[in-house]
Amino acid sequence: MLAPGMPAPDALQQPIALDLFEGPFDLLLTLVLRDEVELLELPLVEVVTASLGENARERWDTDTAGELIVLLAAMAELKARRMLGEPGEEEPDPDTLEAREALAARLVAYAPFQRAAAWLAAQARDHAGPRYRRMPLEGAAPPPPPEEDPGRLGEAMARMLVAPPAPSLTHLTSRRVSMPAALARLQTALGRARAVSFDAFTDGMEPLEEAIALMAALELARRGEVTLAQAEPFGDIAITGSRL
Amino acid sequence: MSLSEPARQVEALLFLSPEPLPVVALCEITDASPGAVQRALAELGERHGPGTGLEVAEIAGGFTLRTRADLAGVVDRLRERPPDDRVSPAALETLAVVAYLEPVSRPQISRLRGVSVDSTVASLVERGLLEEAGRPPDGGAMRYRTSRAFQERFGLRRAGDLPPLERFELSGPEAERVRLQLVQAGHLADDAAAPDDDTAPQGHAPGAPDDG
Amino acid sequence: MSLSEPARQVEALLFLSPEPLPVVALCEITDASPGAVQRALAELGERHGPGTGLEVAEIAGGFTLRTRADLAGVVDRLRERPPDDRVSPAALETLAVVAYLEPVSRPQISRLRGVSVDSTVASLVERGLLEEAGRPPDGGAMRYRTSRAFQERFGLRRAGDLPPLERFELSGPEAERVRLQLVQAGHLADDAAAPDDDTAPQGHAPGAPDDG
Repeated sequence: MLAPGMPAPDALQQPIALDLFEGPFDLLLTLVLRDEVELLELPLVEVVTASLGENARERWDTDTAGELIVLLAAMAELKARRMLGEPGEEEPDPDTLEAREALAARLVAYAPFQRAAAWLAAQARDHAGPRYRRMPLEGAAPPPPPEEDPGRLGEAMARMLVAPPAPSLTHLTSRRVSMPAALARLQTALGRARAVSFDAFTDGMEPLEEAIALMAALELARRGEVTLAQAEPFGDIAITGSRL
Repeated sequence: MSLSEPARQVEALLFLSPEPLPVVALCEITDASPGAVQRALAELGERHGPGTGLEVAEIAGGFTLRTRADLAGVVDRLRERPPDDRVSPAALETLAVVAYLEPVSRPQISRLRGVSVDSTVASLVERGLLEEAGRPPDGGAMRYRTSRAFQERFGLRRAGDLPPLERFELSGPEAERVRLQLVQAGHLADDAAAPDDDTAPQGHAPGAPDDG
Repeated sequence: MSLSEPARQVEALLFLSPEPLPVVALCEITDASPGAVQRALAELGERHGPGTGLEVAEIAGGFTLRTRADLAGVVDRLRERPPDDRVSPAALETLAVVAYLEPVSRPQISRLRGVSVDSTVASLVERGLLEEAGRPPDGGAMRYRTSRAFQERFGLRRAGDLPPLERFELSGPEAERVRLQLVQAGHLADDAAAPDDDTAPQGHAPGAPDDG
């Protein structure tokens, strides 16, 4: 990366184009929470592939990877609960609670700016009427502008040649996560057995892979290729192939 | 109606200047004291009242003469107005973040909004609502601030002419509601926005896709 | 003072129109009869009397609002104010990149600055501080160089008469090209530079944003 100002490519920042919604992932989540986009109609696989993509490794830094995982997991959980239709009166596990709290804290912290935006919108409406007379002054040419200090050029250039602090990549897993691969793996597993236990299927997986696997299962359910059944909230999910 | 001499001068200046003139500039040009300029502005405010076609406005860091809002329909027939360039909700939120935190870099805005702002910021710069504000002295990402066009468009008297941000903070119960919403989005509680309930043919039985 | 509605409309129109408006145009825009427009003009003539800073004038076949002749002195002083032609941070950076690396194309400037520079370059060309320097022999993007007006403005004796650079910390193939160019042009000492191989900055805790 050359320029200090060059924004780190950010998985969260990749706009996601979906039929239902075009925008960044976080905003999508916010909309879902506001019930402006129906969660059940969202093909999660598209969200995931659009977010992670093929170049996930290059796009990720620690911050965004962390955020993305938390958000994807939260979203997967929300969607899973809706699809499974569990009443879920019981207390969810601590990790879920934590992710949810983090998400809530973020939304709360950002809320003032959303309200400020609404205030700005009202201001714009209130001030839409007046028109300004923006005509250049006629007559003799103005005097030449003041002279500039050439030292400023050197300073400006020097600022651009300072290396941006390198983000540490030590916490990044080098494992590639591929939604299509997760789908294929699940389909293969279902080719061997009529039903697959989610817990067994994801045994030994990293949390991110597990989240992707869950989304793969949800995606297949959405396509009608499998049915999902969960005896109790946060219990094992039975994935059953629905083809003959 | 007769104006004082400073008011006549200030009127001519506000009429001609292509941009709003701050009081200090008016003082310089007219050789008058700030008090005299303020009195002149008050006289002009009275002269260009609601019964006229014009008004004196304090906007974007200075004073200016402009047409009254209710005449927009007529005066827009004079000039082809550019097709309504509405500001999208995403752009509005970005503008709000910059307005409160300026100067602020794209990574900082992104982190706060949790979404990409690269293309939004680029288009706001293109539209003249944001402008570059330089890099920090020790290098780093370019920072942005709101422009005079932004202040004009949103009726701000100057940069930072905004309600205190605290005014927009969520109250305790409101913050609690956000959390509850998150919980309810996951649990199909009775009063939550259960999508299609039992009226939908297949309900939300697992494996029943709703869009094939 | 209160004007009739047609007079308010005509006032706003005369105020905004860049050229004098004939009665027939005023009739068309306000949907009023010639008589009504004439009455409106009479009202306005009275409102903008000798005791004010403005007047309604009939020139070149139309009506216009203008400043009164006796205020020419103060108006001249407005004109003589140094124009708001400051070099913005964005412009300064772009000028610096071009000055040190000329001739250089917009994509190259963009890569170094980390932001799009299309509109900045265009406006600097318009202001006469940059000029086109042709395309490379093998085709490719138009390149730019600084102009004589730029050298005058910054007090440079000739192109390339620039403060020496001391640090160069960027890495990567593109950065290396930039570094070599700076060295060859004599802006950067050959040993000033090479970025610290792979012992790159280590001390940045993960998750610690760095552009705050």
